[in-house]
Amino acid sequence: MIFLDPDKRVDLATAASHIGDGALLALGGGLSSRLPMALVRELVRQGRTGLHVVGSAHSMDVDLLVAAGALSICEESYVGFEQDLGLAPAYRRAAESGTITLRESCCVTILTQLRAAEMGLPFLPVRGIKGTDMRRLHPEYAETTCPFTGEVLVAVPPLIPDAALIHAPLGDLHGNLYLDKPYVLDERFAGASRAVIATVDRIVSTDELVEYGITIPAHYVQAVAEVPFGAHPASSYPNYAYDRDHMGVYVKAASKPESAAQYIEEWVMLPDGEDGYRAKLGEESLQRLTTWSESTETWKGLFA
Amino acid sequence: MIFLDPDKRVDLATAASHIGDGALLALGGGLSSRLPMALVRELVRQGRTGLHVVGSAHSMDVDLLVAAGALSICEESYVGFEQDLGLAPAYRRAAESGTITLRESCCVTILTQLRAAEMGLPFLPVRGIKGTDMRRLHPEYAETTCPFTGEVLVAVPPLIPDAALIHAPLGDLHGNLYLDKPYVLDERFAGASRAVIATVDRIVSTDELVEYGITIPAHYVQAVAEVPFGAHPASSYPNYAYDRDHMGVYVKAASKPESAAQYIEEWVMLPDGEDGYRAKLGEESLQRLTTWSESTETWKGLFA
Amino acid sequence: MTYTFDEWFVVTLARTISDREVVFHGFGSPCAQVAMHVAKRTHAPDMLLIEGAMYAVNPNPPFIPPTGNDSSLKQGAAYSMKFEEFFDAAIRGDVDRMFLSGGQIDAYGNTNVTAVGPLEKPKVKLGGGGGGCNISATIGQLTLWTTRHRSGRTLVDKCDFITDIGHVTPAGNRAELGYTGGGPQWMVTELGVFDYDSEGRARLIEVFSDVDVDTVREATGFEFTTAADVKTVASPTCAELAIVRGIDPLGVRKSEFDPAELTRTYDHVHDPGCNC
Amino acid sequence: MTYTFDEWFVVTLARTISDREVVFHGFGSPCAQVAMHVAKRTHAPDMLLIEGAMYAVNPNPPFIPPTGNDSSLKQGAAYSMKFEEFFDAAIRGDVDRMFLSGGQIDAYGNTNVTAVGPLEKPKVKLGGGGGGCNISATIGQLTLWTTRHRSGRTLVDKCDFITDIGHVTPAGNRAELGYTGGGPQWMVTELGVFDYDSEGRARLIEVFSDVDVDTVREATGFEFTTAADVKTVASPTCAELAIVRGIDPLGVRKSEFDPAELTRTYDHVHDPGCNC
Repeated sequence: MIFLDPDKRVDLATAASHIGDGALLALGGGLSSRLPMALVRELVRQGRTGLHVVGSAHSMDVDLLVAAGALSICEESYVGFEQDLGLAPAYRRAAESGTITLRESCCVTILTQLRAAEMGLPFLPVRGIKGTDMRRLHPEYAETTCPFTGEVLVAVPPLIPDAALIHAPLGDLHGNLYLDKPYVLDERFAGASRAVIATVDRIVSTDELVEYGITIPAHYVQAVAEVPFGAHPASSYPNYAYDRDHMGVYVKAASKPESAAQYIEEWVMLPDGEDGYRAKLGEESLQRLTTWSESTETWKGLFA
Repeated sequence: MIFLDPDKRVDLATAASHIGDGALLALGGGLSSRLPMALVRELVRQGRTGLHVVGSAHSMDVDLLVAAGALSICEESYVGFEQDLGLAPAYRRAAESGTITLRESCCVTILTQLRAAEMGLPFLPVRGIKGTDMRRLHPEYAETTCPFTGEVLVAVPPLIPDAALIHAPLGDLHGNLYLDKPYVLDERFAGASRAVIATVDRIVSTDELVEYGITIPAHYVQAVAEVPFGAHPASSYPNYAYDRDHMGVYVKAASKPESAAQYIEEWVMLPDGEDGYRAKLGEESLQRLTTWSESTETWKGLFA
Repeated sequence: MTYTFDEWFVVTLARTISDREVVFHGFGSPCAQVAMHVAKRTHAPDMLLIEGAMYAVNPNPPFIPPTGNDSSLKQGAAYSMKFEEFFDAAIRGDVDRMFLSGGQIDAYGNTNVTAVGPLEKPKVKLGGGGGGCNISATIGQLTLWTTRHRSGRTLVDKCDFITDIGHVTPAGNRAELGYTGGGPQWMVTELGVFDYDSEGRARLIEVFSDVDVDTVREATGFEFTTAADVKTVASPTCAELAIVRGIDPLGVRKSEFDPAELTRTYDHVHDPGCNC
Repeated sequence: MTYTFDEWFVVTLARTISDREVVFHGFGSPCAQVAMHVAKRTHAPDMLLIEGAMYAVNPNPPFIPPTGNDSSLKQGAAYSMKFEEFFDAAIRGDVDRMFLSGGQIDAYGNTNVTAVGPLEKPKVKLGGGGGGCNISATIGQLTLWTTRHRSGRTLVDKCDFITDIGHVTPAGNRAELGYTGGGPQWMVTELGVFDYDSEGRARLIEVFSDVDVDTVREATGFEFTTAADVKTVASPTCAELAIVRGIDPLGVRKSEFDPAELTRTYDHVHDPGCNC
C-alpha cells in the first residue's frame, strides 16, 4: 500500500501498535545484521501473540519471539546463530515439542512468492523444490505446466505480509530509509507488504538522507520511529557492529525455558522500554560497537 | 553470461564486431536518454543487416537502424520522437510499406519476458493483454491458468537478447558501469542478455567509479569502449544534455528516403568514424551540451 | 488578463486529479505532464506525482523540457523509482490515476496508439503504446485526453487496433477480463469534457465556452448521450494560470495542439474567491 | 613448521575450485568461506568470488568475522549483488560452484539441514536450508563438505528430509527432474575426499594421512566404493597455510570442528616446488 502522510514519525509503542495478534510479518535484515530488534522487543512488551513470520535467514529476532510465546508460525529459510553460537535454542525447543508450526521455506521460493505479490500476480512458477521434501512443509504449493516447453514446475501463491518490520541506520520524517548492503529481502518486502513499519537509529534531514541514497522510499512506509541502537544486538552499519557478546548472553539464557524467561524479564520487560534497555547495556558497551571503523584491529577486536 | 576478463577495454569497431547479422539486440536507455548511438552508427558502418531490436520507448537509435536498412524486426514498445518532433520517419515508412516486421510490445510484457530470462524460467504469466489486440502482433504468446484462483492469464516466453547495447556516462576497465537514473530496462537487460556490449563517455578508475556507484557490474559486460559523446544526440547525464537541434536535423532528413541516405552518408559513414562525427559536430556545439548544470536559464536555453 | 486555450485545457486536466492520489503520465504527453504539476501546486498537494519516463517521485522541475526523460524532470525529487518498481506498483493496483491519450478513441474509451488502417499495411504507423496496454487494466482511474477531437478522425466508432483497455472490449468488459482497474473516468478534449455512463460509454457533460454540443457531435464518430444540463467547463483561476506559465515557460504543452486551437483566447473574469 | 587439521581441511576445500569459476558459499560456513579466499589468492585469481550472505563480488576482507553478514566481508569489493541478483544468477545457471553441507548427507549427495527424526516431532530441529534447496538444482557443480563424518550420524543411508538435491532422489534423478546443474562433484570430510561415480554415488578417492579406509567405512552409514588406489590427500603448501592464517586470524574456521579434530597436527614437509 501507499502512505502519503508527509510526517510519519511516531514513538516505538505507536509503531508496534500497527501490528495485530496473528499478523503475518516480514522480518527485515538477516542473521546478525539490521534485525528489527526494538520492534520485536516492543511486540513482546505489548504481549502480541500468534505471529507468523516470513523471511530469509534470521536469528535472535525469531528466537526471542518464540521464547516469549509470541510466535505461532515460522516461515523463514533458516533460524539459527551460524556455526559460532549454533542452533536457535527457543526455536529448536518449540519446533521439537510442536508448539510452533514449521513452514520452513527456501530463499528463492520466498523471493518468488514476494515477487508474485509485488507484480500483482496470483501465482508464479519456481524452479527447484521437486525432488526435495519441501512440499511436505508446504501443502499449499501447486504445479503448473509451461505452455511452451511442457515442463512441469512448482507453482507458488503470492506472499503478502501484513507488515514488514525494517530497521534502517538512517531515515527521514517522511519515512524514506537508507540501508547499507546487504539489503537482503527488504526492498522486496516493501513492495509486497501491506505496510512497512520502520525503526531507524537516527532521523536526519531529507537532504542528508539523499546524500547517502534512499533504498526504500517513503511511500511504502506507514510509520517510522527513531530508536538509537534499534537493531542491537544485531549490527546496523555504518553505525555499529553486532554485539557478539550479548548474542552469546542471549543464546546461553535461551537454552532453558527458565533462563529464557529471566532474560525476557531482565532485558525486554523494562518499564522504560528501549531507554531502559540501552541504559542497562551501558553507554560504554554501546559506544564500543561504533568503533569498528577506527582500525582493522579495533574491528576484529569486537569479535575476539 | 558471466565475463571474467580483468580488462574489457576495446575500440568501438571491436565492440560492435561482437554483434552478428540478425542478432537480437536490447537497446539501452530510452527516448532521448543514453541511447547507444555510437554502437548503432558503428553497426551501420560495418553494414550489419537483419537486426531484431527489443526494448521500451526508443527514438533515433531504432529509426537510424531502419533508415540504414540494418533492421528487420522491431519489438520496442514505442518508436518516435514524442510530441516535440513527432512520429519516427524511417520507422513509419518501413512499417507502412511492410519492409520491417512489427512486433510492437508493451513495457510490462517486455519486462516480464526479460524477468523470465533472468530468473531462468521457461515462461511467466503477465497481467493485461487480454481485451487488446496485442496478440495479433504476438502469436507466440500462450495462456496459463492459475492453479490457485482459476484465472486465465497470458503466458509469455523468456526474451534472451544476444546482446544488450548500453551506453553509460562512466565505466572502468573491468566493465563496471555507472548509470544515472532513469535506468529504464538496462539492469534487466544485463541480467537477461547473453552479453552486455558497452560504450562509456569516459573510463575512470574503479575507485572513482565506486564513488558514483556501480549500476551494472563488470561480470555482465563482455566489452567496453570509451567513446566520448557516445550517446549523442541523446543525453548522457551528468555529462551532457540531449541535442534537440541535431535530433531535429535527423528527423527532417529522415522524412524522405533520399535525404535519409544523405544523412547517413554525411554523419555516419565517415572514414574516421566517431572521431569524424565529433569533429563534424564541432567542439563548440558539443561543449554547449555540457553546460546544462550552470543555471536553469542555460539548461532551458539548450531546448528553446 | 487573457489566457489561451492550451492553458485552459491543461487546467481542466489538472482538475481531474484528487488530492492524495498516486498519479502517472506517460511520455510524449506534455499537457498531462504540466497538468500534474498544476494539481500538485494547487488543490492536490499530497498527491504522489510520478513523473512520466523519469519515474521521479514528487519532483520540482525548474521547467518542462520538450522530451520526457530529461534530467530536469527529476530535480527536487528525493527518489526516483526504477522502471520495474513503477510498473509493478501499477499492475498490483497501487497507482490511482493515469493520463492516457490515443490516435483513436472509441465510445468505451479503448484507445489505439499502434496503427491506423490494417495492421499488415497500416495507413499510419503510430508510435506505439509504451507501457499503457498492461497498466490500463489495473490502474485505479484513467483520465483520457485528446487535442485532436475536431479532426473527426480521433473519436471513432471502432478502433482499428485496441492498444489500451477502456470499459468494454470485444473480448468482454473489465469484470469479465478479471481486471481490477476502474477504467476511463474522464475524457477531456479540446471541445469538452466527457464522463462515462453505467454501460461504460462516454457521455458529454461540459463544453468549452466557445464550443456548442452540435460541434462536438459532428466531430465525434460514435453516438453519445449528454448530461441533462451540459455546462461550460469551469474557467482557470489566475493562480492556476500563473502555475501553468511558471512550470512550462518553454510552452511545451502547445506542441500537442493544431495551431488553430492555440489562437483561442479568453478574458479572465476575476473570481471573488480567487486571491490573485 | 607444523600445521593443524583445520588448516589442511580448508586448503583441501579450496582445491576443489578451478580458476575462472563463479563460486558461492552459504552463511554459517566458515571453512568454505576461508577456502574461497585461499583459492582466490592462490590458484584461482580470476574466479568470481561471491561472498556468502553479503553477496559481495571479489571482496578483500581484512579478516573473517564469526558471522556471515558482517560488513568486513564486503571490504574491497567494488560491487555487492542484491539478494535477488545472486539467486537469479544461480537459478539461470550463471554460478559454477557452491559449497554445501548438511546435518545428514546420503550416498547420492542429498543433504538434510531441516530436521533429524520425524518432521512432525523432530529429534533435532536443524537451522534450515537457507537458499540451498532451489539453487542446488541449477548451480554448475557442488562441493559438499562435513566436519562431522566421524560421528557416524552425518553420512547416512537415507536422509530423514531432503533439503538440497544430490544426484538421485526418490522422485528421480536430475535429468528426470529437469535440472540443469551438475550436482555434487566432490565431498570433503574430516576423514577424506569422495567423488561421485556414474550412478551418482559417493566414491572414496583420498584419505587424510592419519586416517585409514576402514575408519572411513565404519563412520559411514552408506555403502561406498573406493578408487583403485586411495591416495593421501595432498598436503598444503606453506603459501596456502600463510593465506589461511592471514585471512582468518580469529580462527573462525575452527568453530566447525569437534575439539578433538583440532588437535590433529602435522609437520610441514618442504616441497621443492614451493617458493616459501
